[in-house]
Amino acid sequence: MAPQTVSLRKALHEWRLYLIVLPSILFVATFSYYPAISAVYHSFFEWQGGEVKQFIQFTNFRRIWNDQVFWSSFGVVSILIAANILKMVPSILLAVLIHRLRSDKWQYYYRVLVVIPMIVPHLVVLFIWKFFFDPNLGFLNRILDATGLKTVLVHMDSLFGWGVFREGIPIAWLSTPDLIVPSLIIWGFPWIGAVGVLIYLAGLQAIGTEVYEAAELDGATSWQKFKFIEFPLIMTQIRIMLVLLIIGTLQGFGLQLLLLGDSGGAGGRGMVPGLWMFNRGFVAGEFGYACALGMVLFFFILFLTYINNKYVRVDK
Amino acid sequence: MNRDRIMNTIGFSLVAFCFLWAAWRIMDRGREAADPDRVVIRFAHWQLESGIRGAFDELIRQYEERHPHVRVEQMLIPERVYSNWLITQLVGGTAPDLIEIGRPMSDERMARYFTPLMKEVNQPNPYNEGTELEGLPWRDTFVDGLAGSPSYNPGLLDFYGVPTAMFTVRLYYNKDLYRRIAGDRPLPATYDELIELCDLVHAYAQETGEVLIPIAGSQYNAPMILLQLWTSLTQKMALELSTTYNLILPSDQAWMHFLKGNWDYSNPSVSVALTAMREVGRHMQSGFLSLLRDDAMFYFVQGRALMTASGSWDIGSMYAQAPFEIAAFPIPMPSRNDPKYEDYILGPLSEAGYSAGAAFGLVQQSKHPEEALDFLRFITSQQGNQTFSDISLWLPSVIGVELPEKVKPFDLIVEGYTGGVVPYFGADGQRVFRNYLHTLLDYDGSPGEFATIMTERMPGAVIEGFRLSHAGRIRQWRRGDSLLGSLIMLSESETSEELDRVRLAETLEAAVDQETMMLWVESEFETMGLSLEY
Amino acid sequence: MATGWADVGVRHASGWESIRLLQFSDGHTYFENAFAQNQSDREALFGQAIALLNVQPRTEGNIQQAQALLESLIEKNAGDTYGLAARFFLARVELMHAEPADRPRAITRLLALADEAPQSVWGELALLKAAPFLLYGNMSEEKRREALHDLEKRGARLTREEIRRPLFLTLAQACFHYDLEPERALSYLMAADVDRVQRWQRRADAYVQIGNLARETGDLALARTYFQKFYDEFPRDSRHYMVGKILQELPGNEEVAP
Amino acid sequence: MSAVTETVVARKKRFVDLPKHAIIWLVLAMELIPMYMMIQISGKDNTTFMLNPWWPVGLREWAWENLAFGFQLIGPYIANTVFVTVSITFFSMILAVMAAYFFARYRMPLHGVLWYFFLILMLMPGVANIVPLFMLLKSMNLLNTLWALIVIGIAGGQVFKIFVLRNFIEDIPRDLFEAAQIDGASHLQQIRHIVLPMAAPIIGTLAILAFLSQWNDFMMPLIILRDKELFTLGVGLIYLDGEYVKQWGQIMAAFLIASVPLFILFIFCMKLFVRGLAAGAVKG
Repeated sequence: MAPQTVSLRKALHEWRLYLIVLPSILFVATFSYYPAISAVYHSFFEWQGGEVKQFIQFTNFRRIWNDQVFWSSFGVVSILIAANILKMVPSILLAVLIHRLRSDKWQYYYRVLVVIPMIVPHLVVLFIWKFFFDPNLGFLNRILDATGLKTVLVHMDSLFGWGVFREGIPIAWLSTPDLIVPSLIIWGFPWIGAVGVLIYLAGLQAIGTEVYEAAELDGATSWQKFKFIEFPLIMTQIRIMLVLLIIGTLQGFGLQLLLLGDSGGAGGRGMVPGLWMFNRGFVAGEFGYACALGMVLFFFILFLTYINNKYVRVDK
Repeated sequence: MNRDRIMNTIGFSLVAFCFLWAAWRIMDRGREAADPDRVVIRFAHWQLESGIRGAFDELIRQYEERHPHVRVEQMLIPERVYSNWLITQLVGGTAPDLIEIGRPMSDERMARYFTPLMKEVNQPNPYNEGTELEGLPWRDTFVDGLAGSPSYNPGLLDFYGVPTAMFTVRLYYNKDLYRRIAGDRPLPATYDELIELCDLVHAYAQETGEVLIPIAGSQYNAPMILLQLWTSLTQKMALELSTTYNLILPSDQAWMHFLKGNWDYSNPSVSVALTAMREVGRHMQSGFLSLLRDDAMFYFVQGRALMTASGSWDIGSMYAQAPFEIAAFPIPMPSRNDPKYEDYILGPLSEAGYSAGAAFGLVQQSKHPEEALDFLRFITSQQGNQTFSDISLWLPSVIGVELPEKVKPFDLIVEGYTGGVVPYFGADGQRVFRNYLHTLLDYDGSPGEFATIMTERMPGAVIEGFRLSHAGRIRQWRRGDSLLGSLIMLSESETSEELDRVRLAETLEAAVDQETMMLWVESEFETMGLSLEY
Repeated sequence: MATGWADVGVRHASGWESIRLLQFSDGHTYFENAFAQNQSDREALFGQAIALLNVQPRTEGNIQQAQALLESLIEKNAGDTYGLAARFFLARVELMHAEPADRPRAITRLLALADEAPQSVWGELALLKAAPFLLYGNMSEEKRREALHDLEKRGARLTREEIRRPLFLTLAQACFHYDLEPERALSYLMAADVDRVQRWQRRADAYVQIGNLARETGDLALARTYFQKFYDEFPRDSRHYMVGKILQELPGNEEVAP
Repeated sequence: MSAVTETVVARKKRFVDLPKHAIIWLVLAMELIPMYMMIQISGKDNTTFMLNPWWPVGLREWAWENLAFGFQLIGPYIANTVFVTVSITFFSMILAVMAAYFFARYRMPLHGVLWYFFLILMLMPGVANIVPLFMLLKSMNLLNTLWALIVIGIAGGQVFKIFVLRNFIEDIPRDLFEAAQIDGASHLQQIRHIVLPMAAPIIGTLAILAFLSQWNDFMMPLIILRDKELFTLGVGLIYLDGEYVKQWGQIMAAFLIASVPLFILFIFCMKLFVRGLAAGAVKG
């Protein structure tokens, strides 16, 4: 239930409550806000990261207005956001499946198994995925060849005229413009976010076993069980993950930088706002302009979360 | 219930125990006081290859033997985080005494944190006694005379680094595989012979059914070959375009000619270069543009590729990793007396102008500058650099150092010509070039398709490049005014020496190029009706 | 041994040294304190203004304050070295630092200073720094030649080689950038090389340029001397081998390096 | 139910779940490939690895020297990492729970302002460079100390934890709190006796996530720490990433050793967070 509103008079009496939130605010204000504010400050400067800075008011922001690469990068990132939203489904399904298991023992073992992949450092995961996409030795091309899917793709290619899949030529996933966004989407198959699964499981935890028995009595199918019992309960968790996902995808560029390099890969198809900020800062050396790009991106995300809070109201 | 209770207590106590053990370990370490009378020098660099670490360890051992009261500590920082690490150590005042320089750093920061070495480099290096370099000023004992960057900083008109190595690029090849494929056929000396060799590899692969490719490429080392083809095949074009009679066409003048239409992507030498680039690209594994440096290395070391391009910095790693015999030879370029190419190419690219690298700067905040400098003199003495080169298998930076057998093919090519045009200008030019290289090198790509896209997209990127460099020149010029004022007053004060007068003269001469270039770009843009403002 | 240009003792060498090492805020504070101790110390005032041009972050306020300081120097005594220096830097501020820059006015100020104080270092510098603006920009070729001729005359009268040499290098650059006849560029380069170009990169360029220009204008002996000079002094230049080849092909070659 | 029918029902119940188990195992198998690769590669040197990258090597040819190399390289750093990671996880959870309680339970004046104070930080893009943070640490002369890492770790993780915890605390039935208030429990006691047990699953999850992200972090330690004895695991591991012809066997072995402590703690702590407290609260 929503927090209990407290009148000013009562608040004065309950001042000790502020002490509870104070330590967290202090830590965040000093060690997170201070560097963030320096980015806002520098977005009004022509600055190369060193001591030399030139106050240029809003020139950076005027330049952004006609920066084609930046605005077109929002197109790519919105496709990725849509795909990431769909990629939430496997995590939800896995959480529900684990939750519905009868034996608590197995539920516990699976919970541990879900977390284990998170122990493995990022470098190892990247190494595996690089092999996955490698045109000549890669796993993906081998599976496609072995399962005959390759010939299907080549056939469809000639049908629709994509001009991408060709007989006898290994598919260069990361250096053919049309295949870059699909590769970014395939990345991470089977798309299990251990964080998501754990948070959904924690949410499902609150459903007592008696609720399921009641549903089974009046013959609810598994889909109805999900629709009426499980889904409403984890709706808030899904909303949290949705917000985090949108922010993460909009700001993120680590994956693109590693797979495609700082210029966004063939045809610049992999260019996302975050990567353009990185390119302007660290490649072209225009740190002031990169900070300004960061500010525009920040207001864009703030606007999105504001809408999300306003219109995606979840009635409990 | 009690089984859970037990498991909980075990879990809880385990966490508590580890925490206490860790806390105790940290507390007691604090008590080990550092040995007061021994001088500790730290030096940091980003060359993590094992050969380099081993070479510096050996030099440290020898140095500590001769100076028992000094202890030297080598700090290795991965290249990926080096810039961040360096800035924060300098700003934080916790920087080691000697730091490898060479990564982009503003002149202001260099002047504030590093020590100018003008006086030191003009004195002889005591560790060169008994060699032919004895008595020579330290700077003249280096192959490049400390003339280039990062050793000499033209903005600050002073020396800020002492180099330990030179770097060149060659084609490594798998000797055993070469013998199997081409018997005792001589190594390819020209571009056409290289292509013939590649065809031989394909034929051999067909015959034996082995999965084999001629050249292992990646977005890191394929450009080493492709860009060299472009710069070689545009040599004559560059000389014709150059109006300054000094046999060189700087990149910004070359691309100003492009904007003015004096050359474009249909120019014969450009189309010949593009055709050659595509032809070589077809002999690399498909999709190589998306592969990283260690993918290509993996291909070659796994024996799936006959050759791969890389630098002299990789000799140690290559010999350590390759389970077969390897060697290297210069990347073959089109020959100057071949009718197909003689109108475009002058000859092999000269490496005489290369400057030495892996240079170390002395930090101002160092507590033991004298000892640090002495260590630097030791490792860049002829004998010190010889040890370094023998163990690390890197090209030496000091004159008279014997090249180990494996390093010989990487020796500098001095009999050569100046390069032609670079295929892009500025950060945006590089991005556009990289983004559309696939239209040249892909299976169904072609020089024509690449030329059309470049003609359409490159002008905008080049203009952006000129805007950025113009803003940079204005910043440089504004700084120059204060510098000029100070130099005149310094050359005027009683304590002024010859050095101040030399610096004043050099600044006035350097300003000529900056000012005339800036005004020339402005007037050219004006005549073309383009604006230099954003 | 002071060059004796500014004919006045310099007392704040360490302040100027920090400006030379681009530590502008340290330099500014140094001169500010020096001025605070002695209000009539014109050198301290001048130092403050020079540092202010580049104290970071650059703001319009700093630039205006620097202009005010320079103007106050001129009011007190326009004739002495600091007065002239102030006039020179005021023009420079108008040329490059102020927003918006007013180049025509700045150039007239520089030329006026060059005419009124031709002997002083600031007068000679004014001419040098005005030269590129008189030569570049879209003007008729005839007007450009006129400017070249005038600058050539005034350049010859400059007493300080550190200033005369860059002026002639500028004239040569203009000839190259606007494709004027090689003889003219050659004469300017020879005038610049009368007392050895200081920067080795610029010197290597000059020798090769003189060699090529001499070859084109038919003076083969001059071409050989300068190519040989380059060949002997710059073994580590990427053009070394090419120049060796040219020396071989030059007709009438006695015994020569390669 | 009598013993006999009980087993029949149990057996039937187990079969019903079989398809679920199958799907879960398939998905988990794919997710565990990296783990499998890490273990099997750590037993190979580069040449054997290149010949067969995918299938494990028999115990006889297992390259034990890789493990020895790994331990020798990062062994000394484990103590520092445990100290830093445990402190960060512990303190950041306490602060986050308290802050989330503040936002979830009451709408005090300034509630909106403070909430957006936290929310905005989450939206700030990461281009805010490291230098201002480093200058701050220098001014507090925290540089080259483990405390600097702890402080940044606590601040860094707050926003996400508060954002997630708030929703969970809002789900706790209000009457539990009112009952406690009637008995005169202070806010801290209410947190201790109601919030902790009720939101245990999510607190456990967030603690694990915090522990993990801190365990392998290398950027901050590398920049803040200078003396070798203070280095954490992340810094030790990054040195293996430098060479261009990578010794994958050694890298994987070092990562394996770095993950062992995590693995052990999981076996116990998972129990601690998931089963213990949760069971109590729901039944009680």
